[in-house]
Amino acid sequence: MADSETPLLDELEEGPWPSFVKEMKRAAEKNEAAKDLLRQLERSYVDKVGHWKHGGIVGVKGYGGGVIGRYSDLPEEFPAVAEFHTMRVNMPSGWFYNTKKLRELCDVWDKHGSGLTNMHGATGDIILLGTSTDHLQPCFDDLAEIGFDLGGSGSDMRTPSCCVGPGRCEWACIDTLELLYDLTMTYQDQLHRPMFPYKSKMKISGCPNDCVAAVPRSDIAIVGTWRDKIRIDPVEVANYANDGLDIVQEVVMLCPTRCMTWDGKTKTLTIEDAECNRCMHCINLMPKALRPGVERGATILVGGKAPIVHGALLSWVIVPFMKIEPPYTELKELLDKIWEWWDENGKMRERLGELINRLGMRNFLKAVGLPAVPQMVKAPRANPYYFWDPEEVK
Amino acid sequence: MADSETPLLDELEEGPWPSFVKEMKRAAEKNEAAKDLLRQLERSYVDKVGHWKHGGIVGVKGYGGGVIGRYSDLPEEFPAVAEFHTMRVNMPSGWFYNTKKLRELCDVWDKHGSGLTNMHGATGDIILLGTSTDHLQPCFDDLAEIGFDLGGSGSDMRTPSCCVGPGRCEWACIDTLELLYDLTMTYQDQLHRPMFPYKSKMKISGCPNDCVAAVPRSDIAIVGTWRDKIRIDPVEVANYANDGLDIVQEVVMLCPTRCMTWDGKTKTLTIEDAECNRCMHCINLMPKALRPGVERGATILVGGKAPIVHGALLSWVIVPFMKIEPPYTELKELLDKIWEWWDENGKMRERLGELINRLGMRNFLKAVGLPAVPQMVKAPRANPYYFWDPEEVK
Amino acid sequence: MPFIKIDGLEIEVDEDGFIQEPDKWSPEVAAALAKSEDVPELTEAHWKVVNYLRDYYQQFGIAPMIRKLCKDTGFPLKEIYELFPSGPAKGACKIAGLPKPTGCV
Amino acid sequence: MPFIKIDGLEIEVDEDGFIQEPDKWSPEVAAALAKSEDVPELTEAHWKVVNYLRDYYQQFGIAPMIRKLCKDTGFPLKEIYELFPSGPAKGACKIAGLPKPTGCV
Amino acid sequence: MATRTDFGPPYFRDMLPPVIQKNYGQWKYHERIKPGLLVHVAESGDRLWTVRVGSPRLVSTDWIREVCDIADQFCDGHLRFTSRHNVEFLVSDEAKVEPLIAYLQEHGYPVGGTGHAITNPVHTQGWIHCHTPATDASGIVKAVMDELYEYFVDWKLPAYCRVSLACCLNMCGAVHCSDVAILGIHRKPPVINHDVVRAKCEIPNVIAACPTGAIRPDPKTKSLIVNEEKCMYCGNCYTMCPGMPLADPVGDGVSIWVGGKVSSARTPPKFSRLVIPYLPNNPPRWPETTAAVKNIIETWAKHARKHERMGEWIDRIGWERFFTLAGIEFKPQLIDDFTLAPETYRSTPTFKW
Amino acid sequence: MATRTDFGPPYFRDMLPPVIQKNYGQWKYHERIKPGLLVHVAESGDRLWTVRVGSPRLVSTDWIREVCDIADQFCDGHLRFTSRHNVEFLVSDEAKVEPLIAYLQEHGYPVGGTGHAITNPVHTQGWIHCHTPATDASGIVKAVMDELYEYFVDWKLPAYCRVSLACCLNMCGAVHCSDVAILGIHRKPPVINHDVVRAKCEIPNVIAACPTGAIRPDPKTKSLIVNEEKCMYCGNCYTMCPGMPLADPVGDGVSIWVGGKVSSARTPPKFSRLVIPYLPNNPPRWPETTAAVKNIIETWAKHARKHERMGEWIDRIGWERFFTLAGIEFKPQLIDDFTLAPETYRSTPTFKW
Ligand code: SRM
Ligand code: SRM
Ligand code: SRM
Ligand code: SRM
Ligand code: SF4
Ligand code: SF4
Ligand code: SF4
Ligand code: SF4
Ligand code: SF4
Ligand code: SF4
Ligand code: SF4
Ligand code: SF4
Repeated sequence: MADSETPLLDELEEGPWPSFVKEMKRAAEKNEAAKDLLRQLERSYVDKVGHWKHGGIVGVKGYGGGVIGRYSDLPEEFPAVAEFHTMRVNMPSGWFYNTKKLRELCDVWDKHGSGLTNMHGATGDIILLGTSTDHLQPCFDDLAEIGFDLGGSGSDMRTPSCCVGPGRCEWACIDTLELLYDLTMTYQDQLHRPMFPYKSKMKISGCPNDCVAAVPRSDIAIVGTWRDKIRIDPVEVANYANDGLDIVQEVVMLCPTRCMTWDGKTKTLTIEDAECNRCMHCINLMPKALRPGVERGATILVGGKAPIVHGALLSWVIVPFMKIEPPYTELKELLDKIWEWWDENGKMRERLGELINRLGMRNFLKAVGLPAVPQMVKAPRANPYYFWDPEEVK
Repeated sequence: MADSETPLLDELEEGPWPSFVKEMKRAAEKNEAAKDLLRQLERSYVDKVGHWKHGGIVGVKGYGGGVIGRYSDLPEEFPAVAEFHTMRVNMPSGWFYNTKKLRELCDVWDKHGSGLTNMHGATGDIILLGTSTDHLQPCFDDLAEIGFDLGGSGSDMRTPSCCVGPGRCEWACIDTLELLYDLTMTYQDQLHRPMFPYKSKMKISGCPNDCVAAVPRSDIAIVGTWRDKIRIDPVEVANYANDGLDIVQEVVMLCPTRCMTWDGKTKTLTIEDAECNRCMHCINLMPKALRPGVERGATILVGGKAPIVHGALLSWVIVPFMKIEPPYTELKELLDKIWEWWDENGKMRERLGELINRLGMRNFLKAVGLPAVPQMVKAPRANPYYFWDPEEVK
Repeated sequence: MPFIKIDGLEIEVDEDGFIQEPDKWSPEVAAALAKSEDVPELTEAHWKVVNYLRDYYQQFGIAPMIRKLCKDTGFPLKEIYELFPSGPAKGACKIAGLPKPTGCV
Repeated sequence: MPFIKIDGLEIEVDEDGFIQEPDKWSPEVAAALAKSEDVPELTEAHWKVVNYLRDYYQQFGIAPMIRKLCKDTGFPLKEIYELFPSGPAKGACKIAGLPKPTGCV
Repeated sequence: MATRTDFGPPYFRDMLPPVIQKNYGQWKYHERIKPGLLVHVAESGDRLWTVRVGSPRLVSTDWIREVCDIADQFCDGHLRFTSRHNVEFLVSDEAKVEPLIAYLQEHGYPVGGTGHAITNPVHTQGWIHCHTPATDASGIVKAVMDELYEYFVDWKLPAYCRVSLACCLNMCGAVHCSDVAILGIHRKPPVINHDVVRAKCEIPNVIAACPTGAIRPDPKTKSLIVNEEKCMYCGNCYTMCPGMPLADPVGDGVSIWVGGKVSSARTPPKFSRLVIPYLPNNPPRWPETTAAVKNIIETWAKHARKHERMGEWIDRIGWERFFTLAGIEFKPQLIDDFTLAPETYRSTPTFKW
Repeated sequence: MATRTDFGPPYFRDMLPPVIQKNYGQWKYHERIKPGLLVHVAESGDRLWTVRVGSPRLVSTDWIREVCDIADQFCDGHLRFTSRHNVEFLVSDEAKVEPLIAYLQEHGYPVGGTGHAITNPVHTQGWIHCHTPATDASGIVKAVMDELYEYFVDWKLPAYCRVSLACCLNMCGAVHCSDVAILGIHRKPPVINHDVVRAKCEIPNVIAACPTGAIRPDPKTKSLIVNEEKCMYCGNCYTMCPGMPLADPVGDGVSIWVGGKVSSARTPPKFSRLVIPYLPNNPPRWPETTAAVKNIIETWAKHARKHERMGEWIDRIGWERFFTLAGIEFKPQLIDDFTLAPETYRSTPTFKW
């Protein structure tokens, strides 16, 4: 080990958690770029700064995004990563794979790139980490061959993602997987050819547990819910109680609306349905006994994002409940109106939520044709600075 | 009644609540200005707009404030209120009076003004409603004779006020009345000769019940509290329980920190003192049994105000605990530093809270020499936009 | 509208005695206004304040804040009140022919 | 730094092929850059876009937003991609000699 | 003769009744005997009875003298006013308590306002003395209190309930933290008088005064232009400049706010929040306003738990539910769009129908 | 040859194992059998076992092939990845479940991450591939997860706990709503290279990019000036302009944020909040950072009630108490001074010591 080129990184091969350094070394055995990546990273560990140049803009024909250009700032020392672009490849709904497809993907990537990937990127794409400019188009062509298209980057609709939903989850109130596929296909143009003021993200969760972090991480969040009442199987409730679940402490007391009562003697759970806000907590604890209602649809929230430029935002309810069924016309009409308004009014690098803040929720709602309802707010305004349409003031 | 000049106002003589119209009529019997005021008000009730001109700047010698100039915009119709200025007269601490003083005041006002007053104004002053320009100085002189001075107006320290405190309340953790008098006397200059960027209000409450609304209504709020533990008289606690107070529902369950336990069998109440936030609720319900601790002082909060210009603010904790004892040196030093910083940095019509928001709490705290402590915040920041002193970054 | 008379000239003032047409201000007008503000005579010190106020207003379109006035003229507030018993706003600004200070009262 | 050669002249470009000295841009440079972007020939339509971009940049110091580009040139985005297969940012801006678009990728 | 200045208010100690002088700071506990009557007991065993009565606040000197007569008769000449404009008669002789109350009731003084009651609304000048009002103050307060009278003189409410009124956005009534607030509002932008602006206004200050940046200078007229789309009629420009009035019989009116509180008991202070953006000015009794206030208070009284203030109740049930229970229609104006707006938006699919 | 475009991702239905094809949308309930093992039961009675394993996310094609081998052997060639980068083996044959787990454990795959555990940290590129990082991503994650390993493979926590990392303020790791977030930060303003700014930057866009308005044009140099007093090192200008780098071995490092959550279970989503403003970059194992994260998690685990997420626990006990219990010093940087700052200030004298 004394003569290792990467003494610092080598330390990260130790320990129980699987090691990315091992992975890099594995790739480095077959690939020069992977090897130089490892060496350059070691250099960063010594210098405590990154060694990539600013920016990079490369791509494939007909697409305005999907590839992140990257160049080493030490190309002499690490020539194999002088060019080291990543490709964002659109994953299948719910990140479901069969091994055949995955192996094909590996073969393409071994042929054209570093052999290193992220499974997956934080937005959800398959990230193919590192190739040179002249490999981009051939790599894309080979990917196309096996049925993989690029995802989003730049000022476009970003690769949307969704939770596992009806694929494996009993709580999915909407068909997240199918909806995701349909929207992805409908909006290929928006995905591949940036034309918005900035990025626009969309995520779809099947229920308020939000396993794909739609509320904080997407400009447009579609979250499944129901409008009727929780279905209760009283026998199973009693079973949970008998099996040791402390229904009062763990369920009733943690219900945010305190709309449940537990009769310890008869082992009966009652829900005052009108007061339930469908937070999922009780269902989460007793999946065998409680289930979402049957009148299902989604809440639409918009505006979520990270802190650049004006601070992080969670997304905000704009449609409390919408039926979500193919061909998803109502939803798509809304999406079109939202993007249209944003695209028309947004400044460069202004996310949807920031634009709503700048122009006012009232203008947004009017533009997209949605009525104001109390479900949109935690609380009404506390300041008296509000507007009237001159029409309203006789 | 058919020929009443004020048919609309007359309707407000009816009903169980004491009628200001009756009062106006009473004054009108002796005083022309009061009479024209009544007639002009009736006119407003018909027109649905006020009938006072904009602004007005009048005063008495040596003072920059204390009088609000006012002129009718219908002086021909209501000549007796062509000039109708109000004088703000500094009330005694806690609004305590003896009848002798009050009668003297009435005599002065009958001599010089309309005979109408507000007991008291929303800031706390005695408002003498309506006199003419040439009566101002004589009225002031006569007031001085009986020991009444003017309060604040304009960009000065406004007349500070305080709750009844040790005068009649067992919970007063500081001597609100004496402190108010001392501060008022110390800051006569600031009160009478406007020199700040805008108004500055100060209110003093003896405990967190805040009976003088210091937290929302003053730039500088001084609120009594204690640092040790609530004193419990267990016998009296049991008495309350026996008398029908539902200690679990009404006390324990409403304690915000849930730091109390009630043993129904032994009728014992226990408080986990370290977790108590001194909200007063339990004390409020059982004044005979529970009392504030003995290590007393005040929390200082700053920045409260109404919505002009940048929105209403509640005041914010800047000193969690300060001993408040004559000669109040620590407090006065802090007040001086606060005003100095505000006066130096504030824009025209920028209240203290708005300036803190504009320049940042950190700059304010540094300028007035206060350490950052968790008691100042409900929660730490959620955005990553923070500053470092270059010194700190080696 | 009330008037003040200077050398036969009538100058309109508002109820509070502030002149209505700023252009008509002159040192004579100032002297006349001074009387209504308990300033029997405009001394050099008075003029220092008055001129400062006028210059400032000319330049910025607003009256200076009091702290600035004191700093820039070198008169502590106390002295300003000695010079102008009705204070900088009602007294000095009026004499200097500035618009009536509005806002916070 | 890489170069492109036009009529013997060497013009510095960055790794992405964007010219480094904006002053050196000329129609010939544009033609040379076009080749690297799969634009065999600069037609009138291409020039319309290129000139628009240059004018806009001259005036505002920034590249226009895509929506504006489409509106103002009258080319729907689809056609822009037909004209410049690598798109408005990487293709058209490069040929127009604008700075490399940064920010959001 | 140089005027004496800066001598300050009368010293309060000279005003205190002997029982307070003696037991100053030595109070031990108090009891609420019945509405309007408190007794405070000192460590020494001394007792002080307080009888609280409502006042119209706008009073004549004769009224003050009348109250003084009463204080002379029952309180050895001692009384005080409260932070909400009520009068408190300070009685040290138990024998005088009931006669005082009887006397007061007989003479039309509302005895009450203590404990779980509605007390005197803090309010403002309105058309009586101010130049910026969008409504009257005393008139509405009188109309509302006639309607709420029973809640002043009796204990019928689950908790404290503070009603306040301010006649314009300056909020002198400090309504921003009241259980129920009545706030005068304008709904039309200022009508500019350019001559006045030119002659009388400090233009930079007027521009700076606008919270939404709706005002800009107009070099042509040497006056100002208001972008009416950005104006939310706060009246702040008018405060700074007489040339920009916005009072208007049709535009002006009243808005209703609920759920604020001041004390830190149980929960920290809260802002009041808009629930009815506009009701017409309808003097002399503002029936729409009085009905709205009464409805809100009675809805709360019906549904809240004991000791649960308006805002605490709403926090528990949720604002969605408040609107259903109170039968109030939710209007677009209720959705915030000022500087801290995002903090009021709902960021979760959990809510009630 | 025109390239085919816009054909989209592979259709997911082609990827589903037969048991899902059959029971799609017909799942009835699930059980958490043990850490890393779930079973979902369909209305039809069919069962699907899921075995979850942690992945380093940055993986080689060989690793993917290896995982495929396992899926072929135990899952008829079916697997999926999760929204937090774990691998899930989808088993429809009960007999293969335990052998699969045994195989995985034997080969060093961490089986776990389900239920009340710490799962895979969402994270980012860091020094591996990004141009704006203030720290590395994969390295810290590895170091932290080595330390927290037991909490991944076992159920030792009161509730879910999501740890995330982002290497700069762009927050690609979307750390803003994590129970514990590790965020790379710069602490020095950009060092301007005027030549680069002039030649390569869209100056108006750079100016607009600065959240605090710290940048203004410099007509003299035709470049830019940064008001360093207003710069809080967000790096947004650098994103827009290569002439303004701010990475620096001394300035850069890590900050720690706590109390965020995403789900709406019980309480709405919450933002994470700053508790440690700076820890040094100390590769390869960032001991200060790993220790801080572990301390916070273990403090929570010790004091929280069952099902109480980090932020829920802190809301109950108060932030003052969090700092005492975790033994973390409160620093001035923790006090907000950005646009919504007043919402974080305490407006009540009620707090804990
Ligand atoms: C690859 C990825 C991180 C990863 O390792 O997984 C990533 C990488 C970058 N992100 Fe990101 N972001 C990635 C997911 C995110 C997410 C998470 C998400 O999508 O759920 C966020 C937070 C959510 C959001 O969008 O608000 C995110 C918020 C940003 C931002 C800040 C945006 C904002 O409005 O606050 C920037 C800055 C920018 O756009 O200039 C940014 C910019 C970048 C850039 C392009 C750097 C830059 O300034 O130009 C990074 C390129 C790194 C590289 O060289 O490869 N990235 N970025 C993620 C995309 C992979 C994928 O497609 O699956
Ligand atoms: C008389 C009084 C109302 C009353 O009927 O009681 C009053 C009356 C006026 N207030 Fe006030 N304010 C009065 C207490 C308040 C309070 C309550 C308090 O002090 O607790 C507030 C809210 C607290 C605060 O200061 O933030 C208050 C906030 C304002 C404001 C808005 C200040 C802000 O920063 O938001 C203005 C507007 C201004 O200063 O230009 C204002 C302005 C005014 C003016 C001077 C009108 C103006 O714009 O020039 C009013 C003069 C009315 C008149 O002609 O008599 N008044 N004003 C109160 C003073 C009586 C007294 O001295 O006791
Ligand atoms: C006389 C007065 C102080 C003064 O210096 O004038 C006063 C006096 C007392 N207050 Fe108060 N409060 C007075 C204004 C206030 C205010 C200010 C306001 O309303 O503008 C508040 C804050 C109101 C709010 O939160 O919006 C106030 C919130 C309290 C509270 C907390 C109530 C709560 O549960 O939120 C208590 C405790 C209690 O009564 O349980 C309290 C308790 C008391 C006690 C019991 C204190 C005592 O031991 O003597 C006094 C009799 C209360 C009663 O009315 O039954 N006092 N009290 C004020 C009477 C106003 C009036 O005429 O109605
Ligand atoms: C597989 C996955 C969805 C996917 O499409 O990939 C998933 C799957 C399940 N989630 Fe989730 N969640 C997944 C990410 C999330 C996320 C997103 C995230 O962490 O970024 C959240 C929001 C986390 C947060 O609030 O910060 C999430 C919050 C939940 C919750 C709410 C937990 C809470 O009390 O706050 C539940 C309900 C429960 O488990 O009690 C839940 C429940 C479930 C169930 C039980 C749903 C079901 O019936 O199948 C699944 C197994 C849970 C388990 O891990 O024990 N899932 N779940 C994701 C696994 C990530 C991983 O590898 O660890
Ligand atoms: S979000 Fe809901 S439906 Fe989707 S996987 Fe999570 S728990 Fe299931
Ligand atoms: S879903 Fe949530 S709100 Fe509804 S009953 Fe269950 S725990 Fe209560
Ligand atoms: S604030 Fe406290 S001390 Fe003062 S009167 Fe009210 S309850 Fe008593
Ligand atoms: S004062 Fe408040 S926090 Fe303290 S024990 Fe009493 S009710 Fe609880
Ligand atoms: S609230 Fe407005 S209108 Fe009413 S007194 Fe105050 S400033 Fe005047
Ligand atoms: S009324 Fe208010 S918002 Fe409208 S222009 Fe005047 S200051 Fe601006
Ligand atoms: S968080 Fe910042 S440094 Fe890390 S990948 Fe995203 S943009 Fe790059
Ligand atoms: S680092 Fe951020 S705050 Fe500093 S100058 Fe650049 S954009 Fe502005």
